[in-house]
Amino acid sequence: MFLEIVDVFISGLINGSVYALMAVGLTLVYGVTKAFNFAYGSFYNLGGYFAWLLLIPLTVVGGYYSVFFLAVPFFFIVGYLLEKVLIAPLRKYDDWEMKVMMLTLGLSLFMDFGYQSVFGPRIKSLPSIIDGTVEIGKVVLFQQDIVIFILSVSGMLCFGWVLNNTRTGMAVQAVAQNPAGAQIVGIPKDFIFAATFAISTIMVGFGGILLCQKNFVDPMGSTDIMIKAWVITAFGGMGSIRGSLYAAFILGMLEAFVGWYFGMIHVQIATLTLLLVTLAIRPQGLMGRE
Amino acid sequence: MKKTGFLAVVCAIVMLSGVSGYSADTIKVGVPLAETGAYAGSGDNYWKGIDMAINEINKGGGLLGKQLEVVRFDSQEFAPEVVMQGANYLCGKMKVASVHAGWAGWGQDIRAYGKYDAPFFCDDGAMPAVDVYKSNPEKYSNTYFITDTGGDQANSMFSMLTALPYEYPNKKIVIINTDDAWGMEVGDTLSKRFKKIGWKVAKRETVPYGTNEWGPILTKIRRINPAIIHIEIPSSQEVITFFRQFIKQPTNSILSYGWSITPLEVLTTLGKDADGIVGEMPAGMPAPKAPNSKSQAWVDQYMSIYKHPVPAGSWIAYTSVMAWADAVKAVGDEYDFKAVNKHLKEAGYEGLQGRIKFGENNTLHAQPAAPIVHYQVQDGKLVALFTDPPLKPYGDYKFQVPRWIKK
Amino acid sequence: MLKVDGLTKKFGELVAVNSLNFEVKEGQIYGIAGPNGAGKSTVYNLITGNYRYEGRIEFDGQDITGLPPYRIAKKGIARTFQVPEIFPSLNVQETIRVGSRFGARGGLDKKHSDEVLNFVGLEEERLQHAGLLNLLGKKKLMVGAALATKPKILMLDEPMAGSNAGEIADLMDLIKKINQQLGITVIIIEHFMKVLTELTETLLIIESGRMICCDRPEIVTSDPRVIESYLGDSYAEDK
Amino acid sequence: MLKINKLNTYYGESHILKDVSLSVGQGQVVIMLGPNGHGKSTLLKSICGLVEKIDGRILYDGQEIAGLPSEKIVNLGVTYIAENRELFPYMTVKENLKLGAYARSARASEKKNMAWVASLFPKLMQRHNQMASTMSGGEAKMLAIARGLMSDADLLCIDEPALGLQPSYRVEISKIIREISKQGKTVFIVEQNIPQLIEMADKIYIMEEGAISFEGKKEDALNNEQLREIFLGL
Amino acid sequence: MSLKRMVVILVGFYCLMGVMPLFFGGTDYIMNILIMILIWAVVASCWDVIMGFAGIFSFGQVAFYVVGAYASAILSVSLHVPPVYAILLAAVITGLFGVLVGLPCLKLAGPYVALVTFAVHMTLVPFLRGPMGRAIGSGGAQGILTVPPVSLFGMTFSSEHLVPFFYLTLFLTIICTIILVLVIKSYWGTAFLALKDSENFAASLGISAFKYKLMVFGLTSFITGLFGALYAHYVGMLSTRMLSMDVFTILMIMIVIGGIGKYPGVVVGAVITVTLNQFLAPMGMYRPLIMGAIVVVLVLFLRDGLVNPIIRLISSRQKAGRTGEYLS
Repeated sequence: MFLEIVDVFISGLINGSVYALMAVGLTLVYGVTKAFNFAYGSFYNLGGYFAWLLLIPLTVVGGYYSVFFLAVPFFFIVGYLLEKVLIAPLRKYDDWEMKVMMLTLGLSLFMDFGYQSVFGPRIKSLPSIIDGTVEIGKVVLFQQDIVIFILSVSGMLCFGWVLNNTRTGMAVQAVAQNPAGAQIVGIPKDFIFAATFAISTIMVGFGGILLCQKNFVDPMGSTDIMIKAWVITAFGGMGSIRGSLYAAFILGMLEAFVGWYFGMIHVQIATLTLLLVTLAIRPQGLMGRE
Repeated sequence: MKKTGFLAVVCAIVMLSGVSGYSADTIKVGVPLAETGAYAGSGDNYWKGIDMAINEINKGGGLLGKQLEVVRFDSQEFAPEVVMQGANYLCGKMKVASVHAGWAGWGQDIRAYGKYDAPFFCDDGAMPAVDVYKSNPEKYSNTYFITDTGGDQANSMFSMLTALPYEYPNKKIVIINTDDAWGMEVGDTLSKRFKKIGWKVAKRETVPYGTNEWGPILTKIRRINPAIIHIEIPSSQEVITFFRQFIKQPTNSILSYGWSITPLEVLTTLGKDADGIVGEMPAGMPAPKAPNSKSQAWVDQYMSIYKHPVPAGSWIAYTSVMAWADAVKAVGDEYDFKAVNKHLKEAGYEGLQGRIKFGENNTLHAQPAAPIVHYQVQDGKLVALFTDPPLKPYGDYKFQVPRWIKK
Repeated sequence: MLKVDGLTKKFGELVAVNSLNFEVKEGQIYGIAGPNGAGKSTVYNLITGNYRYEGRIEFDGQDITGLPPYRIAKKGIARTFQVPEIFPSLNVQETIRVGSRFGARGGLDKKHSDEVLNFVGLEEERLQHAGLLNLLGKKKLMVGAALATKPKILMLDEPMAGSNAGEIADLMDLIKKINQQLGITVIIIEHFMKVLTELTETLLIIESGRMICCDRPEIVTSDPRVIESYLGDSYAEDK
Repeated sequence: MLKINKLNTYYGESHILKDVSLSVGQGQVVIMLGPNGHGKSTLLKSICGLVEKIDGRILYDGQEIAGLPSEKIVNLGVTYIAENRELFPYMTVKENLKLGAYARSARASEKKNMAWVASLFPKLMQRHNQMASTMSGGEAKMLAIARGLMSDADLLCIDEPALGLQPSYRVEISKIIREISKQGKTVFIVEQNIPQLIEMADKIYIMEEGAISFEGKKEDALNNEQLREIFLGL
Repeated sequence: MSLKRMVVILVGFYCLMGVMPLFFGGTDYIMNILIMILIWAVVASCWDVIMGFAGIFSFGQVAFYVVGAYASAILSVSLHVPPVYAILLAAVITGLFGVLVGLPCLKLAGPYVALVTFAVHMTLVPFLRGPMGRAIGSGGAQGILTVPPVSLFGMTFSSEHLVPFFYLTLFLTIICTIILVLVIKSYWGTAFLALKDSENFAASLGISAFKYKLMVFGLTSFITGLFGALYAHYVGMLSTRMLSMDVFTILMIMIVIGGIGKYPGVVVGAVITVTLNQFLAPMGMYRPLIMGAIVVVLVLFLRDGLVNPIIRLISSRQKAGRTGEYLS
């Protein structure tokens, strides 16, 4: 029994790290720019297709190293353009938050079916970064899961450090807390908005690459990802990085234990009920600010 | 503004009525399939068979001297409204002479196409769809189920699993199925049959689509250490991730994948890793060697066009187009639906594996000419072990005890 | 008419209003003054039920403590806002009618609305979009809508802010008219001491949420505590 | 130092500033008086690049800055200190100050300015780890001014520095502004009526309804009965 | 938009719709589209009222629609309530459900309302598919396949008899449209506008934000539920696929085309969207691709939707100054 619980606990940890990886970009963008990106899942898939394209048809030299190396500029440009071309022009309307939601919803439809028409409707699988298992006593772990766990947690910590300890990170926080104030002290607000989008796109792209190599590149999978990320973001508190880190692990554990004890069919409803109850009691989420 | 509203309505009507270019020198064939969404993969399988059949007929001079013209419709994820739109569009507006769907929902399609008289071939394979048919056989007499129901398939799976030349170490089975009609039906039937012969269904788990993290379930499975794990999830992702996570710390269990072995991606992704898994395909084509030279020629042709092995649904979709064409040829008028239906039902069709006949409830029950084929993955390929009915070993192919089972 | 007893409001650690007591008598023009951030507007917001608070407020003999804003409005307490709040998507006449329809007595009274329109001097702009009015117009519109609710008491929040001498005189006339012709009790928050000394009968000075003094204006303005805390040295020198 | 020529500003459809022209000399303290809501703040925001639609010329040190993005203007040495403070609420005093020196031009002298600010606002530095959102109005205002000083600007545009403050703070702010002016900085203040500030003004403007209605020395203003009464609050 | 013009547009629209069966009565395909136009026009109008007029960013419209549909289907299938009563009951249930969802939303600011209501939408999927849904008769993932048709005065209204069903729908549509127009043009509508513009000022004039917001939730979900229920008995089968993003997006496109808060623009939006969706259906995966692109382009370039600029173009002679018809 004890071993079983350890097993489920580890499963929850892995779930949590995966979810953290999914959600952090969305949280960041919302926190700084107050724009809710419904096309988030589609950018996640873009990561998957990006890796697939480089690895399978193009068989790029260096494998995943090259993929990650090339992903940084690629997703930076994609995210930057997304903000500059599609989101920024909407800011002049007073109901721009609504308009952003609508626009990105349309964009996600466009992107998802764009993938289908370009790459076909079938799922694609990526070679795994690392294969094999590690045995610790009676517990067997995937090396792949360990890599994802380490990358996602250290990525989050590193990101948090940058946010709190560098000038640019401070500037990003400043824009999040008070855009007008940021402008006054000479922070280029519009650039920070676009850069935040770009950074979050890099993160979601990396998340896409990492998770798609674990599972699949699924052209229709973006809605699921969006909803997962959305649930975590809303649960943790819109815009709170730390909140979504907690939320990701809480939900990961919840899923693992509910699935183990009550059955997988109850997982989704348990998660969403938790979210609804949280939002009803504390609309700003776990760590969110009013 | 009145003008705007008027203009909008007029535009709408022009758009709607404008597209139906009616020409008498072709025969329209409706193909409503999932082209987008979660079922697009299976839709693609059916389409390949249908397309092959239509090309073959057209190359051979067409049907009654006329070329066949395909009218496709994307039935997406079978939302009732979309299915109904499809029926109205294909039968009502485009006036197609027959409809070839694959998996088209769980009964909505029967009702939608039952309103019209054109023969409607579908592969719902689940009891609720048959129940709709049974509620008014007269009205739905143009419906043809091109595979057996889930329950009968499950019965066949049960027979195969008990007939395997393998001694089970215990009498415990774990059944994992999806939360939809198909999965529930197969799961229920299997657990009933196994209980009857004194087995214990140690765990019955219903999972939603999109389950990719199997840790909690595998934890329980490891404690149970069942003799058989049966998975019934008609979608490739879930079964692949299950296998990957299972194999890292396997139990001494036969992995029975049922229909879940058939999605194309399962084998192309897992390759030789999947060796040892067993599964079935209804109305299937035994492999790697087809039962006769005609079938083998067809399989070769298929592989030369599409560059992959024949997935579930392709062959039977091909055959149903051919069967319909055969009936039309015999009747001499593609729009004499009554006669076409009568011919289809009474005469059946001489297919590649023999004469197929639609039986009770217009269902193509498993029969020697369209058998349920039970496979095992060997060397990364599907190898037929049995055909059913009657359940008999196929060719010289032998069951191999999976490598993860420790003696 | 309006009796405030032990009114206290804390925002986190900040005590915005600190056990404040005062009473406004019927027919009075009552002034409230004090430095910015002293809690004047907060007092208004508490009376109109925008926040929860400690203490007790009595109006017209009824306890109105803790009622939501719209209920308080229906009881006959109307107010204006320091920064003009209007409905940009409605025109002047509609705005006034909203007040009439939802106000104290309930039910739309067109005649009264038109009278109010004349009373505040907006009859010429009646079909104009509220958003296009100038500052003075917006203020008058706020007062008009408030009057249309047929209030017993009207609370004005810095009505003179941003006005020049002519406009101030104009507005002072209007306030006097409201008080004398319509018999409505008026409470007014204002910075311009001159306005307060001329209009009000009683003047309440608060600082940091606490009452410093409350008396007739001429007495208040010569109170050394007031001069020190609020009016500053220059005022005293000037005197 | 600063020369504005025929500046017009719009918010949406409404025309806020109408043909405003003025000049502020090097090292001067210039005060603009006028009632609330008549465009004074808009003028400062226009100078600092915080208003989108402006028309006209703004020359700073002979360089055209009208229409430049705010961060460029800050880099040139013009800083806006907002009336409603615009602090970063969930950052500490110290972090707020550090961000005050975000502009590239201010980074080199960040340490020096920090020391200067610390000497000007000793009380503020005692609580450098306090969150800005928990500060009282007066303290927050001090912090806003301190943050503005961190930008190493030569021209400080201060919007209502003493608005709504208790007399003790007003006196302190007047002192600080005097101190700033002594350091050779140019100060352009928008105010309603603070006698202590008017005392130190080199030049006074009065704005009514978006246009300049008076320009002159403080003596002239003080001698003008009407102005005294309406705007100087005396 | 003035009451007069609004009425002219709507009367014109419904008259046009009313004569349609004369031309297309025999073509099921087009009749089906016309019926769906009517249904969606009302559902989208409700969304426009709650979002555009009341200013509440509710993303729960599809959820209300589905709740109405399932409620009526379950009532008539499991409890054998005659469909006519089932539809009415379902509408009441949905109305109450709307009030229930509305309650926590009243305290929340803009985007958070969208979050809560969308969370309700998402929770419905596993609820209806899962064991709890099956327990109340939702049929799980398979859905409900045997929703009985509406019978009234000895007549059957269903997808088998499209012309009678069309007129039944038209009748209900007109009634609901009248209700919505009355709401928009009465003091209700004014109260919504006032609350949207300045909640503080509105409250100081005696308008209860709580009451009116709750009422708008109740009313719009009642009507939405009514049409959801009608739809259930029309198609005769239900599944949770109704909650897919596709349906949600299509409903949204209607509003984007019609213009938010520009009633009755959304009605024309519904006509265009439903037709376009049908027209593009044979294009397979290019349909959603194009629909998505349309949303992006429209949101980006047309602030008031597609319909209103056209109206303005046509009636450019009339200056867009509103007269005081509210409350008059």
